[in-house]
Amino acid sequence: MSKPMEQGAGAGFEPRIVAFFCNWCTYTAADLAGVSRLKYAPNVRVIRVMCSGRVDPQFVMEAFAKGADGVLLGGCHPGDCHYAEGNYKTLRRMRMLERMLKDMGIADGRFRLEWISGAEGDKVKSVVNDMVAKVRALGPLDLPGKFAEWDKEIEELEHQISAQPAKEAVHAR
Amino acid sequence: MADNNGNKPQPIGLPRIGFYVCHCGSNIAGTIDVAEVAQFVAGLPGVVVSRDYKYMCSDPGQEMIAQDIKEHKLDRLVVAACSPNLHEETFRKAAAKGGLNSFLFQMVNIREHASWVHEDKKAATAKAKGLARAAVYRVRFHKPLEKQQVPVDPNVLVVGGGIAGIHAALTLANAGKKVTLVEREATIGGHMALFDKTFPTLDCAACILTPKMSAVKSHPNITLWTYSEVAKVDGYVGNYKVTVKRKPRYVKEDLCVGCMECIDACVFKEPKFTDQFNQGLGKRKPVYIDFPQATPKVVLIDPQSCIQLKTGKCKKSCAEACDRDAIDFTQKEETRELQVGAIVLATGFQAFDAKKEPRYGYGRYPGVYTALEIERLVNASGPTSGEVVLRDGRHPKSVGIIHCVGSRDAKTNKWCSRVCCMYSLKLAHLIQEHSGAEVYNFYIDMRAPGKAYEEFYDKLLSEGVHFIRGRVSEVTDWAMTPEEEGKLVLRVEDTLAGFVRRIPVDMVVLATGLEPKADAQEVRRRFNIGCGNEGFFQERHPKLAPVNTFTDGIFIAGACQAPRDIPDTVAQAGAAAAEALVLIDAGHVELEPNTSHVVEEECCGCKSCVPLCPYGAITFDEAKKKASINEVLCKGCGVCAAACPSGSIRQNLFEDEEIFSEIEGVLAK
Amino acid sequence: MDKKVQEIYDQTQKIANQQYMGHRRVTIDPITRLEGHGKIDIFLNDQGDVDRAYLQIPELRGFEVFSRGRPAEDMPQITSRICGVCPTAHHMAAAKALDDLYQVECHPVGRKIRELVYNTFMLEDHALHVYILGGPDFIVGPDAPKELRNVIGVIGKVGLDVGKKVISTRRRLREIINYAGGKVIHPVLGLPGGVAKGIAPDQLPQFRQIAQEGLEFALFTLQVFKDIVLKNDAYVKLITSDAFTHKTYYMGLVDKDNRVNFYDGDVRVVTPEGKEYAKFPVQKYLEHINEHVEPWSYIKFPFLKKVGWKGFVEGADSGVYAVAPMARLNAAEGMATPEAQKARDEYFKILGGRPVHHTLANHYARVVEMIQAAETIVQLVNDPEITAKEFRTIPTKTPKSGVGVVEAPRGTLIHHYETDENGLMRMANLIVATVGNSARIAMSVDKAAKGLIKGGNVSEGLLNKVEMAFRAYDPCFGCATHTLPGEMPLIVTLRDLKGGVIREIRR
Amino acid sequence: MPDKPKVAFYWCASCGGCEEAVVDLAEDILKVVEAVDIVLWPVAMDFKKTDVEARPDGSIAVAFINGAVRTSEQEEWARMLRRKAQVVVSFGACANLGGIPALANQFKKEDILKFVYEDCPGVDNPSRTRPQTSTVDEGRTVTLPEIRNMVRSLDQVIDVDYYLPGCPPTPKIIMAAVQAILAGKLPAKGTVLSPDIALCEECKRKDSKPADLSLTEFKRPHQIQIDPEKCLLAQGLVCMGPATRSGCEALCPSGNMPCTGCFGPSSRVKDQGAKFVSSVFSNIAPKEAADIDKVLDGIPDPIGTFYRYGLSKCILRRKIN
Repeated sequence: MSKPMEQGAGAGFEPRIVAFFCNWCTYTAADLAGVSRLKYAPNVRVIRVMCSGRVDPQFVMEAFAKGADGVLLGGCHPGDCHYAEGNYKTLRRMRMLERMLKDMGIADGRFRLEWISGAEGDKVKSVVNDMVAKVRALGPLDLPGKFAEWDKEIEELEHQISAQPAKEAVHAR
Repeated sequence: MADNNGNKPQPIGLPRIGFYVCHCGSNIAGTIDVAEVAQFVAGLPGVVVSRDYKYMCSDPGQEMIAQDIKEHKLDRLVVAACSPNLHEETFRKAAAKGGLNSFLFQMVNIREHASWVHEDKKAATAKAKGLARAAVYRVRFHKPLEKQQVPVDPNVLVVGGGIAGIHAALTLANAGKKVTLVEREATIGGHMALFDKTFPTLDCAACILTPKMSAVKSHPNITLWTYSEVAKVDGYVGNYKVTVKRKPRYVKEDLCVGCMECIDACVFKEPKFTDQFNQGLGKRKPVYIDFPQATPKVVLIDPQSCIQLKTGKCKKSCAEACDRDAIDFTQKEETRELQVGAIVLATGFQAFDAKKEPRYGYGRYPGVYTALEIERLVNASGPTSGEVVLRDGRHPKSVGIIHCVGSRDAKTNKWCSRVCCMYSLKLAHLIQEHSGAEVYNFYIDMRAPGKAYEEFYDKLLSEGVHFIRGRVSEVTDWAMTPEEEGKLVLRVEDTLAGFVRRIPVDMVVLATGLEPKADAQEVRRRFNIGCGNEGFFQERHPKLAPVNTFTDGIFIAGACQAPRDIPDTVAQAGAAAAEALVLIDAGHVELEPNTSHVVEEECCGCKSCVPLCPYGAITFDEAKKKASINEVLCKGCGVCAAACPSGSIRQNLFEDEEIFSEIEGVLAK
Repeated sequence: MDKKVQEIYDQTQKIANQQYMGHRRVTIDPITRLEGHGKIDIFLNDQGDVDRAYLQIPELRGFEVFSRGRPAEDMPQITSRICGVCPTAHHMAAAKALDDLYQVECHPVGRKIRELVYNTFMLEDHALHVYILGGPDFIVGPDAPKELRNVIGVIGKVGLDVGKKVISTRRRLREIINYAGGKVIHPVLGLPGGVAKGIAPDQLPQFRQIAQEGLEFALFTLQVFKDIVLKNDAYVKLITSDAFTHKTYYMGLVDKDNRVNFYDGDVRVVTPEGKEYAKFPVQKYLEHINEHVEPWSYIKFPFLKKVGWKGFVEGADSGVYAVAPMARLNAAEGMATPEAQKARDEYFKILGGRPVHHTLANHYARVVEMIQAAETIVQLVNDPEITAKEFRTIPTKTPKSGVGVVEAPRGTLIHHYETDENGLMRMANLIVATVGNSARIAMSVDKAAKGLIKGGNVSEGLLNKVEMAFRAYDPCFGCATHTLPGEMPLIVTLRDLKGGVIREIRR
Repeated sequence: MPDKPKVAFYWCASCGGCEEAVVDLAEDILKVVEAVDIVLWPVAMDFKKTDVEARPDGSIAVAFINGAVRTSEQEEWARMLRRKAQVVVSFGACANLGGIPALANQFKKEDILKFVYEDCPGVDNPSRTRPQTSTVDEGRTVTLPEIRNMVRSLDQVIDVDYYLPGCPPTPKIIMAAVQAILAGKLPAKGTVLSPDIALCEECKRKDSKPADLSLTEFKRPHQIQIDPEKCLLAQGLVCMGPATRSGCEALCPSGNMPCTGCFGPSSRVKDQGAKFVSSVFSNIAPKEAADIDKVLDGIPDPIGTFYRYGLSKCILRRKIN
């Protein structure tokens, strides 16, 4: 499929990033980052799940559809999963999801999967900062805006319909 | 117009939500405008009460919540404060106190995840609002849940019969618990049974170990299964089902009294088979016993060397010699099953394989020994009855002990094995004592932390043992001077003297380090616990939960968790036993209700979920042709809920609606 | 209303009004009793006679384009969605294109199963048209009230028992497709080298019975047609009337003996005089067929490349050609089965010899073809080999380009695919049956309108007769518009050359 | 027959298969005709738009509308029928999910026009003529409808009461729906009128699926001889059954080919493709990214495979381009 085309960076654009963090590693790492008073970009909103394996590709798509410019998924390193192998299941699904997002024109870098152990508070910081910078460069995704724009073509008709008797409206375009 | 919702039911009516944002002194309020957050949330649908308070987790804070729940008939609770990993339980209790089900509550982390990591007040406040809104959207979907209680089986399994296992088993048994001790080898005792003396007190290892060994054997509450291995572990905290394989000894354990008549009677007049117990320094017969105080004191027959077992053509003089008919060539491996509530893993360590350091010539020069070999050589009950002789029969005049072999080395094992310095000192002392040889210690730096350890080091210094600071670069038999002829030369840079030296000796001792057992990974999988990067078993918390694992009801003790000496091992074994007792005496365990369940009428029986569960919690009911989840086995990861292709599995506290509404909440503008 | 909305509103209001003024017209809306959508635009001169009638197809679904990047083996299932009435035709053309793409010979048993399914489809689809779509025009009558000009009316005319027989036979026939294809609408059997599913021996007795009924049904239909249509001079006159006659080239698939074949063979073209003009394997279709584009229709107008596009005119100098039953019978020297051969001879006798140029003769030709399809089914279900365990050859060669052809009920259907070495679609070109007829249909409509509408006098019956002009082709605009989803009614505008409206009729 | 409930059938961007499906009610269609008064059915009856427009709003009991929505004309028809009918049933995969035509949502309208009228082989069009919404030919203005930029499901254009799934819906579920509606036994608005459970429930191969399936590669149907008994997923074929609503009685598997998902997801799933991915790929064997990718390569067209009928209803709605 053809390369995704998106608008470039908007001035003063602050990316909105939704993160799904597993309770045992990445969420704990984010806690550690806090305890260590590390400073990082405020653009990320963390949603806590017990295991990255709970994250369904639907969640990622829904986050984009509801206005996220990027989605970050954090889990335990391979082999360290608190639930033995949940993170492998995540990896497998998300490899396919990445291909699908590409085919739907969502640029690489808007979705990101990272292994961050409970001890890697500094990695939370560097990953978040790096992702925010990259997504800022990509510019807004703004799917809710796009949906509205796409649906203008049928809304316009809506106005005419409400404005004219049905019989005549049949011929209007 | 439909938003991909199909006919999904929407929550009926608006909930009555109470929202509380904590200042945490200035920890939160210093960066986040909590009043603004409270005001913002007050405007969200369903929010009846919205307050900010200095310390929500304080008693008055909790009291306020309980009060509001009663007064304002709140049916949902959201608290924005620190990490749920800290105070989730606190506020669940507060909810319960107010008469609200603890799980109709959601916590928002605005300290660790916001105020502590951001400087821009506006941005941090905006983030806090978003997170709070997400919780408010989400909590309306929460359902009342109960923690389930499951009874705990009072019996305990201890795996590994080294000093750690022995001590844990005895502690538990003395507390009146039925204990099964499973040991892989023919006798318990582990590494400690190989030692002659122990540092720093130099008291006789056997003298302190063997009484405990026989105590195990004779204890009414302990079932001892040696020559056995755990094959499988099913179940969950408080209710483990363990399968144990018992290897055939070809000797009836209950009949044998260890008189050893059979050994004398064996058709092999002389011992001619390598004796593993003595590190291969001695020989044994096909029918043998590891050492005189072996526990149980029962002989066994090695099928690899026994003529009868190999060919079936032997006159079986051993059997004739046994007046109790204990010998039984027809024995087969047996499988036994156990029900236990808790498990203590004390599977120990293995010594570093000195062959992996070829530069020291182990296996190439007969004069090079490992520390464990020396332990046997200096041992009164060892192959030489404590006489220090070289493999060629000569008595060493000089001995070099190389420290840190397979420790503190980027090429092999990075970690310090913690005991080598001390046991090297001990061996230096014993060798000198037994042989009067000159003893050289080659060390990187001397590590003597522990009660009376430094003093022991001083003692050795005063005994005239030589200490050379430097890592030996190689051991060679290439003589450069006449006096080096026929000797092993250690090349080393003396970092104190600051020049390279060549030390010729007759005997080289390699202070091999401690490393995880070769099968540590298999074992940890069998027991569903973790291993750290270096391969030792992973404790739940390095400081606060050193003997717990991430799997409830499974505890670790001794060198399987990290290299440690006997005193620490025994202390840890006691701790593990105590933790097991806590679990058992509580009588039941409470399980977090974030488990998953299959909605039967929605399940098509595609089995997609069954292989996903690492705990075997998901089974396929062949009669109903539906999957079902044992919520007690379920650990609540939610992988199956995410993977059910028809959305027929729900995870409590993480249902799709809850997460979707959380997504909407963090993103709403 | 906020300002922005108000703006959009005013603007669209303006456009709407303009367009409304420019568009006021008499409409027949929508065209009924055919698959898909068509539109006719008729301009009258000052005398109120027809100056020009345009046939327009306002759809385009883009199958060729959105097939790109899809695995080629999905094409039989994707392209069958071009048309739910003749999915089997597209499915089969696609399967054959895949054989060619993967350079694999279809397994002989697989081929027999395909032919069984295909002929069954031909039979029941023709039956659908005869009794439900086109048939009512004749069986009930073109001037009958519209409440009755449908299958219900047909049942009223031929009797409920016959009606039920028609319905049940068609259902039973479709059971064969259902069995072999999984689904009767959008079947799934087609794969390169054969079919996905074999036929279990225990099915044969039932199939044999259905086949027998099918044959009797086809012969019965011929009788009905004779009794109701041929015995009615008014109808025969209508059929042979000049309003429904064009002398064009004719195209159809023929076997090695130049007999009609629906599933396979070479493409044969005959001149308006009935002489062989060309005979070629479908892979060479681009040497013979080009497509012309008009700005006033989404449909393209194929023509014989070597003769050239001369506009919407008939005769040997115009590249316009026809496909579908009448064309097939014209393009072949005979039928492949005995009963069908008999019926064919009678057909040409009654209509004055080969080639027949009367558009409405398609209905008759269709009945003749039903008989060949039925007889072929009987042969196949009595061939024991059809239940063999092996029925597909796994392709081994690297795919590149493939062309497949079948005779759809509505004419010659060509699928042309190109893929990468992994078998992913790079290019698809589809020349579907109805499109093959588009130029001739346009002419028929123009001519019918001119012949029927005089002095601006337009009756409901007349307009239906105009519809008949292209219903006769059984045009499937579902197929014709395989390129954008869209629907458009048949619209007849009666106005003078200056665009002033003479009369507005809405049906 | 004034007291009979009035029923309308209409098609938007469809192939006519849904009409065929109604015709395939065969003998039952007579029952339907007896019970109701069909006031619109273009494929088989001569009632025209004006006939319908003449009726008062809400005077039609049920309108069954099939086909995706792509042109203004279809939007007009859909809205008109919405006004006239008390109940609107979205009929078939195209109306419910966008259907096969919605695959066009991965492309731009321009891509389509350019190929069809310029680049496609055999096109003889030196002047690069394109069909125009309005053309003047010798003073005669001829017009065509405008094509929208994306393919929509019916409920993305008008409010829908019920859904009949399938490409096409099977006579059995059509009949059940008609009877339920006639009997006034109406379920909750928005209900999809087929069992809310996945296809495996009805599949004869169900028992042959191993409980520990872990795929090491995916096969394409033409590459293997397909076992007629064994679970198709277990044979490495992408079978959408587990993520697809039942009701068709597993027709495609009975034709020895995998389910391609035309009945759409269960009511618990927002996005059929995403959910299927979440399920099947969790279970594949490899653990290393590189090895996983090798397995994924077995499915070269994920969107076309997982959204064969559902691209309009993908959470992302269309390709951004």
